Amino acid sequence: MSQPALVGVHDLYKEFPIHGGLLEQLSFENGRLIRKRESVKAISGVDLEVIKGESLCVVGESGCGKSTLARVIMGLIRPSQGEVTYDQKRIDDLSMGDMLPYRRKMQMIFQNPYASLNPRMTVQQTLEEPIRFHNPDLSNSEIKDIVVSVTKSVGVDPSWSSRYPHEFSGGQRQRISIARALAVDPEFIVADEPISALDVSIQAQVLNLLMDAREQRDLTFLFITHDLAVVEHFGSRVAVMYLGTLCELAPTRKLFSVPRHPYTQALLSAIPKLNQDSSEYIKLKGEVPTPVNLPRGCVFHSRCIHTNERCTREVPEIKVYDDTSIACHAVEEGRI
Amino acid sequence: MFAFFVRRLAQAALVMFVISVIAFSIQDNLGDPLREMVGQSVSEEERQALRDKMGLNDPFFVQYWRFLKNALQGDLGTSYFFKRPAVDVILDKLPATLELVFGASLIIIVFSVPIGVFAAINPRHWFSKFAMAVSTVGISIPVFLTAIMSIYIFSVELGWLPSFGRGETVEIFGGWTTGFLTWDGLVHLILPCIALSSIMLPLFIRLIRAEMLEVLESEYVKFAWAKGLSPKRVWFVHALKNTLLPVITVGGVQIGTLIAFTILTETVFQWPGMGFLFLEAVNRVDTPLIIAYLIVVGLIFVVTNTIVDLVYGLVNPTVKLARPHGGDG
Amino acid sequence: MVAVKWQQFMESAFYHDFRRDKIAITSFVIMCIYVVACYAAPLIAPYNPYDPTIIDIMDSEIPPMWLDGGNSRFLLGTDAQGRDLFSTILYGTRISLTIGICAVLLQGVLGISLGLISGYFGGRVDSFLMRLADIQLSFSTLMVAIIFLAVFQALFGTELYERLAILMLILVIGIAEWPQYARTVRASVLAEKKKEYVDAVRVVGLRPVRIMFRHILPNTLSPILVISTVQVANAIVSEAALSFLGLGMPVSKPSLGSLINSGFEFIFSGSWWITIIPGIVLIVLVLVMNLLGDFLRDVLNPKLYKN
Amino acid sequence: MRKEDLVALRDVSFTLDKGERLGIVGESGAGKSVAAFSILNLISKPGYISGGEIRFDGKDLTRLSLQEMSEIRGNRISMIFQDPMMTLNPVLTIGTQMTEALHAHQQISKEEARQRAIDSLAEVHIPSAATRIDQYPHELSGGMRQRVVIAIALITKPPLIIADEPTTALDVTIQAEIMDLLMELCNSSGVGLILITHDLGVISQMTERAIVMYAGRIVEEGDTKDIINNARHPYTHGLMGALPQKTTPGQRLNQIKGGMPPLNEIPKGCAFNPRCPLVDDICRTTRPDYTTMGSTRVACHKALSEES
Repeated sequence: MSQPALVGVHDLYKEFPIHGGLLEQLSFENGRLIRKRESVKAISGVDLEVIKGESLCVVGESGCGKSTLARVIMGLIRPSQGEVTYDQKRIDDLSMGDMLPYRRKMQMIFQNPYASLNPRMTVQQTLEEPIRFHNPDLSNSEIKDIVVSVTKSVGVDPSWSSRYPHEFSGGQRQRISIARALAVDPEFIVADEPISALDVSIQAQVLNLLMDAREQRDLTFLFITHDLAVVEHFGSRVAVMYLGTLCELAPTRKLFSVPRHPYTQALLSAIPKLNQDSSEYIKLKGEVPTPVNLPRGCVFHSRCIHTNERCTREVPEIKVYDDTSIACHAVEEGRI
Repeated sequence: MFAFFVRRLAQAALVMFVISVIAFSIQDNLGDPLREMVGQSVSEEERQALRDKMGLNDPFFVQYWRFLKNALQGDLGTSYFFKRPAVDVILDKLPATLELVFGASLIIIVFSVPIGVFAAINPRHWFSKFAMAVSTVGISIPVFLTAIMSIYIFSVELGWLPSFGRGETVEIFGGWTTGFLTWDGLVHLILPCIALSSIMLPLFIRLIRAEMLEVLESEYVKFAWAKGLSPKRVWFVHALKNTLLPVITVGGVQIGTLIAFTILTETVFQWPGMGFLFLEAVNRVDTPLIIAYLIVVGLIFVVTNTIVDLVYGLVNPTVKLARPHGGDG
Repeated sequence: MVAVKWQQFMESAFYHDFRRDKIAITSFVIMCIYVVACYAAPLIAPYNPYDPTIIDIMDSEIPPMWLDGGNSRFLLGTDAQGRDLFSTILYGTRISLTIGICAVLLQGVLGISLGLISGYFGGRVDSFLMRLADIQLSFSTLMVAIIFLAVFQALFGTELYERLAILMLILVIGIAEWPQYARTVRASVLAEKKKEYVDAVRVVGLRPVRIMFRHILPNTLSPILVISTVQVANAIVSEAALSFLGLGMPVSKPSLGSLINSGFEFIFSGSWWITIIPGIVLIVLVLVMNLLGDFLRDVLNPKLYKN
Repeated sequence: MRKEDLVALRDVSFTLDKGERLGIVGESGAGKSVAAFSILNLISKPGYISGGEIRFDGKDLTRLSLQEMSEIRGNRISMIFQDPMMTLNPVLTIGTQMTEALHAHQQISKEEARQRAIDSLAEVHIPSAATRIDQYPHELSGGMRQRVVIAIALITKPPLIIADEPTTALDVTIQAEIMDLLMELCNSSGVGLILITHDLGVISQMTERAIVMYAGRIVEEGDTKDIINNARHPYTHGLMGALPQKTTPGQRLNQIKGGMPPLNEIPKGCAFNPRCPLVDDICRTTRPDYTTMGSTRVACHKALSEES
């Protein structure tokens, strides 16, 4: 890690309580009154740094905590434990006012193009709002100019900006959503599954658009997705998550050529590939555990084919091998 | 199950507490017990002495506590008008009201489910359109107007059915008088029950139809068709149960409205039930009777709502009464 | 600006649907006739029912003019006190409608604020308010209103009560029905809050209050509009029921409900019109409002609160 | 056809041999699900089949009564739906939902039906099938539920299964398991399969023949291998180019401009013409007929030859 991190999360935990009020927590067991508190452990101890200029992809299946991670970094939810830094400064405990200077540097693109635009605001209003909010000194015509240039840059005709979102297709809405993020000229963008809700041919358009923006504006990306094919194409480094923990972090090419963590291996093998007759994938055992009752030890041990006694007991730590970080006892012990 | 009961019990206690506070403040402000007891001729000093003796000058909480203690023992005071314990007076009238509610509920259930289901299954059928049109008009006619119009048509103009009273009743176990066992009693029940059910019936027909239409569009019903099941099985096994779940909840809420409507119905038909009694008590400022009515009605709400919740929990497998929370679902 | 908005409205799917729906058009027209007729009552009505000097007891219980014994002076006949029924109904409808609309405004203000608070803050405030709403709903508006008005009447005597009747009815119906709005608003606030556009403006850094009023509230307007129509109808029915029980408007200043009440005893002697004609006027009013509510619900298709 | 009707499918015809696995690919709005649901006449109202015939085992399915159709559904042709969270009835046990399919089509005792259901659950690799059978759907995970759905589809041993996006709602590792299971069952019992999906990777792994649909029409049909490696229609070709797998990482993807037209705005001539890089005058006026090139049948005036 020669360069300093632009964004970092350190020892991050996030739990969502699911027990209701006091009464829901109580239950009778063996004649005794017991109070149980349960929570979804969305993130359990993640360390991650995004280097300036890179595109870090976070992949994982549903419930692995990748979207929660994105939201914690953006300050939409507060972590239960741990911290988030931007430019080496802690930002997760800032007040709304103190957070403002960071708000214009960090922007977010969302998954669902049908929900991410306010249906009662025109495109013009949607795009003007963040610009005006962060640049109160600009005149109306200056703001309009910015809106025109940013709509052009995402390939939407500026003359359509007096229309409402429902008059646009899903792909166009996603472009507008990207325009809104770019409007305040950020340096860091969190993209939470920005193309998963789109059709294949539209996915390509939006992905190309994001790559153009990355080049032209020198953006740093945290790209959240479940689609490994997109990761291989877009990311410079990849972080694989499973049940709220980080399994493996490696440069993209390396991860795809030599996956080391057993979960990464299984995940890569499961992608349906063109021109491959039989599905030669690594079969995982058992069921995915719930994030409410995490397994002891390594969270992956109940499904892993390399599990030994230590895995069921001890949580593996992240170890660095060359440029790859892996949390796995089997790799550490040289069993894989 | 435990959490369910505790929660239910706590809620019931809360509701009854609120009602008792309301009832007590009514008693505190409405009507002077001394006036009823001693009349006008007693001097102010004697009155004060009596007030002290009766605890009427005690702090609010002491008085409330006394009220609560008496209430828990079933003593809500003596009706000024009937000169009998208010609870007894109310309980005498309870069967009449409950039979009215029972008859109306019977009409609602017996007609709303088949009509609602039929209208959902055959939306283009003439009968469905007719039923929906009648329902829309039906929910727009206030209960007391239905009552008045039915009296005008069936009693005044046609002279087929009686227009007031319970008719002949017989006493069955423990002093419960019923009109269901005599011809005269049944005839007297017809119009009031129809009037009482007149606004709920269309409401439930519309509700059941809407819910059923939604369920029929669901993926699992499509899947049931794809399995090649008979229409009967798809409609009555797959769709109906899912339709009725939300209807049960609404039903629980509507019981309150139904009881409120008994006041209207009983007034129009001079039905000797609790609602009629309550209005008379209001006009006579018979405080103990007003309070007794409040508390009895509150108890009825609490009990029926608990039953509805229990039934819902038993019918819906995704609600776990046995465990406090939903697990991994 | 207004012209542009009007143009947009004329081109909107909403107006398009409205024009194709004969029932909706008819209901709307009848509704307009009601509103105009009753608020212009002093101009339209041949008599002033509040003026005791022009009422002659000799004119009582005259049937409508098309019946035997009808009198061309009284289009719909007269009531038991000899008032012209047509005029009395016009004035009565005005009272009913005014109470209905004002009560719904009160419900709306109370319910929308409480619903916004509940949906936005969540947590304990939310569970407390919603539990309260549940309990109040299960008691039903009518019950709460009856008990409250009955106690009030017993407490302050009939005379004071009659003077304050309009105000009391508005207050009671307005307060007793707040849960309807609160639950609807809360449900749509919760649904909107989950949507990504709210996260998007939070990422921009907007203040919660601005997000609430500028972004979330406008998106909860459709359900509010839908229930408002039905709520006015319900409020009018509640008012009529209370007046019918003698807990509402006095006979000297009757609403539709008290008119029906005052005529009830006369149907046994054959003077049905004193009760039935105001009854039909009430039914038609409530029916067209319910039909408009149905139309709005079908067209705007909002996710309304369901239990 | 009635006035003001929207046409979701136009002139779609294809055949399927016994035991064959056919894939139908397309983006949303292409009409692939409508095509599949039409086979069993399960299109949502007010949709209807305005013309054409669907022959199965020599019978025209469009002419059957509801009664006769019920005998085909779930018995001769079964379906698997997209979202296992929505497909199973929440208030009925797994067992009820399995045995009712048997009872609907066969004279069978309750005990025997239950045993068949347990066997069937075991066949789709559900552990402790005998206890699972008395559970409700909400007690199972998404992957498990989809297995149950497959078990229901197969319990009557039908010769054909129609699977509508059976893995779209599932995670990658679960998707792999479900696809594997489907393949295994097809191979072992010789069941035919119509697989509807938007995922070209899934089509490539699962099927022998594939149909590409665009705006309610079949644009290309042929051996899956040829479709994937040797697309003739510019749309198919563009779709392949849009896949990140087919492009060097970091390079721009080969994008098709614009988007699928809505049903009420389908262009004249070839529906793809506004988006097509090879568009010509004829494409704007005349709807292309099918031409056969090798194993494929393609509807394009400008169909690509082997080299391009």
